Amino acid sequence: MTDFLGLSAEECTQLLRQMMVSRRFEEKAAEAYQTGKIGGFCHLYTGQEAVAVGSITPLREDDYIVTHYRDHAQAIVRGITPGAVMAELYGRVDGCSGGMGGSMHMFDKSLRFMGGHGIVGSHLPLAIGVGYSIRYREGDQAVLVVFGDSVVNIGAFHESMNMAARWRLPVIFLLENNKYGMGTEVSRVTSVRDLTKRGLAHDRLTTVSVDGMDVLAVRQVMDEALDRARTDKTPSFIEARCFRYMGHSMADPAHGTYRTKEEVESWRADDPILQFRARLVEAGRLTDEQYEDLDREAIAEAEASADFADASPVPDAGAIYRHIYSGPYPDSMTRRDGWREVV
Amino acid sequence: MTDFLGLSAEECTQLLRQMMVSRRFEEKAAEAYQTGKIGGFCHLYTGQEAVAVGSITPLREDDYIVTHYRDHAQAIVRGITPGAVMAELYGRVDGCSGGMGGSMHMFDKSLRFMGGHGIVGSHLPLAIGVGYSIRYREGDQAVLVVFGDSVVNIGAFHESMNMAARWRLPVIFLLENNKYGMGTEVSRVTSVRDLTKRGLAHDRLTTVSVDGMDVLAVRQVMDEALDRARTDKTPSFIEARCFRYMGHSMADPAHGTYRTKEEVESWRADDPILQFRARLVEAGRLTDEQYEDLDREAIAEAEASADFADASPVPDAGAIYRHIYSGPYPDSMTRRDGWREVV
Amino acid sequence: MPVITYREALNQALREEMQRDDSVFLIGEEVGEYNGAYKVSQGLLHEFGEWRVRDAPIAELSFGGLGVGAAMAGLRPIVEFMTWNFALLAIDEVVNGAAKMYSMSGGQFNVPVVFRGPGGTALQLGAQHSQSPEPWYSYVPGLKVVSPATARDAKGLLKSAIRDDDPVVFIESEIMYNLVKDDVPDGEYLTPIGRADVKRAGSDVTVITYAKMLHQVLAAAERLEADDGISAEVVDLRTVRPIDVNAVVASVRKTNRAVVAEEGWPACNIGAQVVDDIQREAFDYLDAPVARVSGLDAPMPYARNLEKLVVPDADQVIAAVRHVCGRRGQS
Amino acid sequence: MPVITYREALNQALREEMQRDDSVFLIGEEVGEYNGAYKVSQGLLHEFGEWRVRDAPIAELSFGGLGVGAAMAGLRPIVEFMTWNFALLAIDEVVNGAAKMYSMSGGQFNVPVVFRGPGGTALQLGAQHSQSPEPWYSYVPGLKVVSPATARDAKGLLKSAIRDDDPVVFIESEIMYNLVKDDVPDGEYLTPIGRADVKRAGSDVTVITYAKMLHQVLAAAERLEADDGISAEVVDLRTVRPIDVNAVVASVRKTNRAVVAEEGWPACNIGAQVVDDIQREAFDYLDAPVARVSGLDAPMPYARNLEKLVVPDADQVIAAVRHVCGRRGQS
Ligand SMILES: Cc1ncc(C[n+]2csc(CCOP(=O)(O)OP(=O)(O)O)c2C)c(N)n1
Ligand SMILES: Cc1ncc(C[n+]2csc(CCOP(=O)(O)OP(=O)(O)O)c2C)c(N)n1
Ligand SMILES: [Mg+2]
Ligand SMILES: [Mg+2]
Repeated sequence: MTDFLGLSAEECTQLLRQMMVSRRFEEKAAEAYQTGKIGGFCHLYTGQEAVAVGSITPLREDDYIVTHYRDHAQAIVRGITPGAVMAELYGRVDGCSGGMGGSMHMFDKSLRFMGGHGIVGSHLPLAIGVGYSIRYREGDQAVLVVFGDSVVNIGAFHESMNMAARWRLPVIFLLENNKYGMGTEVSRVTSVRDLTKRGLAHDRLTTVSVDGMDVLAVRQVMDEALDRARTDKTPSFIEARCFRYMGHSMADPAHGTYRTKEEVESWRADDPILQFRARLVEAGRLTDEQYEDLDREAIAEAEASADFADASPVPDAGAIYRHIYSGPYPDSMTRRDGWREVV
Repeated sequence: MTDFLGLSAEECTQLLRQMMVSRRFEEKAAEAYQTGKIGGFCHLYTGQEAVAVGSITPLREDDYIVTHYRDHAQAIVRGITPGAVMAELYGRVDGCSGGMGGSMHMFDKSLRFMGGHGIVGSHLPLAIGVGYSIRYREGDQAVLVVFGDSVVNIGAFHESMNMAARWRLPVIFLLENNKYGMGTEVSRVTSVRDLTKRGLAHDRLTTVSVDGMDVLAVRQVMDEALDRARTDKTPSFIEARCFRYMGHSMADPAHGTYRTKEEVESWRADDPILQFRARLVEAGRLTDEQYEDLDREAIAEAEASADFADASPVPDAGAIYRHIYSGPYPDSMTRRDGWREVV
Repeated sequence: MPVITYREALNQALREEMQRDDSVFLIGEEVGEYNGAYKVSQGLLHEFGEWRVRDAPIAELSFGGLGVGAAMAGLRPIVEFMTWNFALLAIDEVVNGAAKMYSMSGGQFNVPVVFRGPGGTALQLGAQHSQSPEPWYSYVPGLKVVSPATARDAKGLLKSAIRDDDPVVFIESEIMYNLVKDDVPDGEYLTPIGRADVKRAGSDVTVITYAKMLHQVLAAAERLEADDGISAEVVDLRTVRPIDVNAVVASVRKTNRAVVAEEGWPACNIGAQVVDDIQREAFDYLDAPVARVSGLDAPMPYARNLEKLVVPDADQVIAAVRHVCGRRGQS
Repeated sequence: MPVITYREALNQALREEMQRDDSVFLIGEEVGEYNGAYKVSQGLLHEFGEWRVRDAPIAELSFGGLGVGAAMAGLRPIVEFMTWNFALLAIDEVVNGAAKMYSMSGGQFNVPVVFRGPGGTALQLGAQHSQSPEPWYSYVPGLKVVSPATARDAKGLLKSAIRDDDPVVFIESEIMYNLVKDDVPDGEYLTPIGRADVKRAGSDVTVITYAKMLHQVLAAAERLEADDGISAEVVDLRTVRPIDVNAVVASVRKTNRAVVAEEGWPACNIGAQVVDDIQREAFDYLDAPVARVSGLDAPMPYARNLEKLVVPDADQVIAAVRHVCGRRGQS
């Protein structure tokens, strides 16, 4: 891939930049979590940036994304502003879900970013529904659905792939195999060593495994998958082998309980950002100064996102009932617990 | 298999006999359904007898069976008396589930016949639970779990196989592929033509397809699967290709809507009973008179089962609450609808 | 007005809405080639083709979720569960998905999906196939739960459900498909979700009910009038989430006595909620405690004689009404 | 008596029962090597080995069903759901499997399984991770549903649940694991399932509650005593199926006023059923309608300020008690 998939230097810098912004954003989020600005669960993406950037940047504007709870980077790469993502983490009205969703539930309808879902595996059926709608309308868009390694053992994975393959739905199943589902190394609970074997259960499904630390490698398999989705309407199953540097969520240590410091460090040696930076420098496409500038910008963007979030107001009490039903909230329901004024 | 798997003439006659009893039993059940003696759903096994007889007869007494709602023949082959099965269909106290279960829910604890379950796929998890208990106690029994082709598309199938293969549970997954799940030809809703490919998603799972109209062929693959279960503790996935002659249930016609008369007839030409009879006759192991005698006996047994059922009383009202909890039924619950006397 | 069956009413509603709006489609087991396990979708595959009438594999969780995803993408899916018993496999997509999406996304993704199919008991289908799912869904904010008792309401409410911008759980009945027949207006009409309907006017007692049980209640009311001279007002909830509390309370304030009758199990059910609403909003009008009639607190036995005891009927309604009317007023 | 946390109490119950009876085993996500997502199973893998403390794949439906099957084969499985939110994926095995097996098999296969894990809200976990599952299970005959509020009850009830011959749904709380600490007797004891406990004696009003909400109710009772001179009796249900109706009714007959407080959504919930039981069995003793406090009828918002409004607390209990005590008696 010495030709950088035909991407210009500018385009390559964009990929790098997006990974860097995601990284700095997550660092800022970690900090804000420690100071109590962010609550609940908070799952960071640090280390996996090449997967989000490699898979989301080749999408068209009219393609769709459905993802799991580890969704900050994907939201940002898709184009939700870091400010709107951070404001969501802060639970503020300018959050991309109005402060109603939080870390696990980022949404942006205008960008066809269909969430952020918290029940493992449950968003794969949503994704085939979106895929169904594309075929229904005879469009040529695709749906990217992102999930973790623990999902290969849950029923929805199997059921959804069956329908996608049977009806030729343009769905790209992207498995972020970061080796662990919470504290469980995937092979401890999985009957196959090679997760791509799960693809053998379906005809008409193209399965491929890719180095998820290499942004161009991910992009290349995505290009191919998108082509199949648009042209043949067949689904793809991509395993991106990657690693999360941090604990599962803010409550979980990066290493020490279920994985060693050495393992984390060995993956860090392949860091997707440093790796791609080196390649660009080597090819004369990037200078060290440019990299430093990019990093300063990324830090500034993360800082600005926090300032933006901080300045945004909390939702008013009326938000509780505002979007449960499209019509007015039936007053007979709210009368049932009338001890506080929220309507 | 000219050596009949080493089975004696007597043993072969037993296999034939069991198929014939099952067949005549179902015919009697159909008749009783028409006259209103049997209610609810009633799924007949006619045509698939070689699968039940080939798979259940090689089990040891201490092995287990978990099956789906098409369970009459399996119950009888396992050793529940036709009378107890028919009484269950009649909803009488001498039914093998005391009249509480009905057609879909045959149980016999003493025979380790663990039901008769009505939610498609939901009994596969039960079966791995039984398999788990065997490993837990370091036994060498096996669990036979029987299900239909529609099950290959449901999540529980995938989840259960994963655990069985991962933990080496002695579970034999027996797929009765009779080509249709209700009115749906399996390939219409399934992403693979060859259902055994579903087995490729798991290491340590042995997958095999067998002619389900041939009782000895079924028995042979079962012998092998049992051996693996007892010795290696590995699960097996067996596809038995077969056909149901009747409609899905009593409400569904045998042919005309989703399958043709010709298709039904072409399978009938391979009838498991006639086929095996011919083989035994050819090998000099059975005479036509013996066959006629067997048939007379089978008819008599079916008739007797109906007489037995007819003579059995209906359950008393107390049965409603008797076995919901092991202890006494909390009276605060029954006070909530006190308009009829049942306790 | 033509008299048609409950099944035919549903079929008309589906057909009319699919003709009117090409974003409406139907997915479920056997809905297409087989024309529906209970023939509710008769003729629709032929008329609309396979993308709009889709035979699904047995995978309730995922085709339920497919409906939610398609709705998020702007279609109006109707997900048929062959029966609601099987929908327990899909309840995560209904509750954690459909019901919460609009709120969780800050008002971006409403989910105009209808989940429908028969619920309740039929005839000797046994424990796993005989249960009333209404309370499970009625507990959940974000859902609407509808369960009509007449062909007329079935048609008008299904059309409303399909046009509704939020997820609607729509519970029919195997028994009613054929047996319930009544007048249905010619031409198009909609029946509003969330409104109860007084199916029989009366002055001595209010009997609140819905779905199949309505027919037992109406029979009971006739017998009570004839045998006891008791005039029962019968309120058919039609929608069990949200309950039309105003209509219930208005009737009870008039009659001062109430019975709630439903087919499901007795605890934490629709009737319990109705009792709560009545005692909260009409306490001083009540001359007697509200009585409840329900199915017995038992998994459904297969044996016909036991099933008959477990499923409530007009006799229990009569007993309950006599009981509440037998008490002297307090005031 | 040693003061221990709710978590430690559960851990002790698990350990003691596993030591006592080698047919007891634990299965769930992260229960082994990780010692439990919330550390309830701390140390158990080490002590009992992997067949008795089994880390499961993310497959709630099937490891839930595994528990049912293993129980049918004579073991006593404890199925841990990391939280009850995920258990919706497994509810079919709980309802159509565990709850019905004994009845459906004519009394042959009872199912001694415990399904346990935390339920209710924690802190800003958002819509999909903040819900109270009790009503879904309390509707279902064949199940028992337990939700203790103190460390002492948690230990005694979990031990009873494990020894129970029927399926028990056991609902804990992320928040209580750490924050609730109280005296636990030395040595072995069992707390009976199905019995409420008067956690505070009083004479003016009965407040019925359970689980985490108990602590809000007790705080409210103190403030009511101090500020209003109202003496509230607090009845902790502990088991929500079957409800200890006798204990509830006895208290209400004494105080003549009642409030039911719970964390879940308001419709068709535990409180609605308690109201129904009270008005049916203590109607003539009631001086005012029973008031209910609950979570608001909304998917849980993430924003902290809104979450605080949705989750009920002592303030609402106080308002409700003042309301029911403000009314003059009728009799
Ligand atoms: C159905 C369900 N079960 C359990 C959980 C709790 N849980 C949240 S994340 C997680 C692990 C997911 O791991 P993986 O899919 O590999 O994604 P990763 O966190 O590694 O990105 C678990 C068990 C859940 N959210 N949903
Ligand atoms: C989860 C679930 N969905 C739907 C049904 C309704 N149903 C009963 S049997 C059946 C078809 C099953 O076909 P198959 O598994 O091939 O078994 P066969 O009837 O051919 O023996 C269906 C859809 C059910 N019982 N459970
Ligand atoms: Mg992972
Ligand atoms: Mg079949």
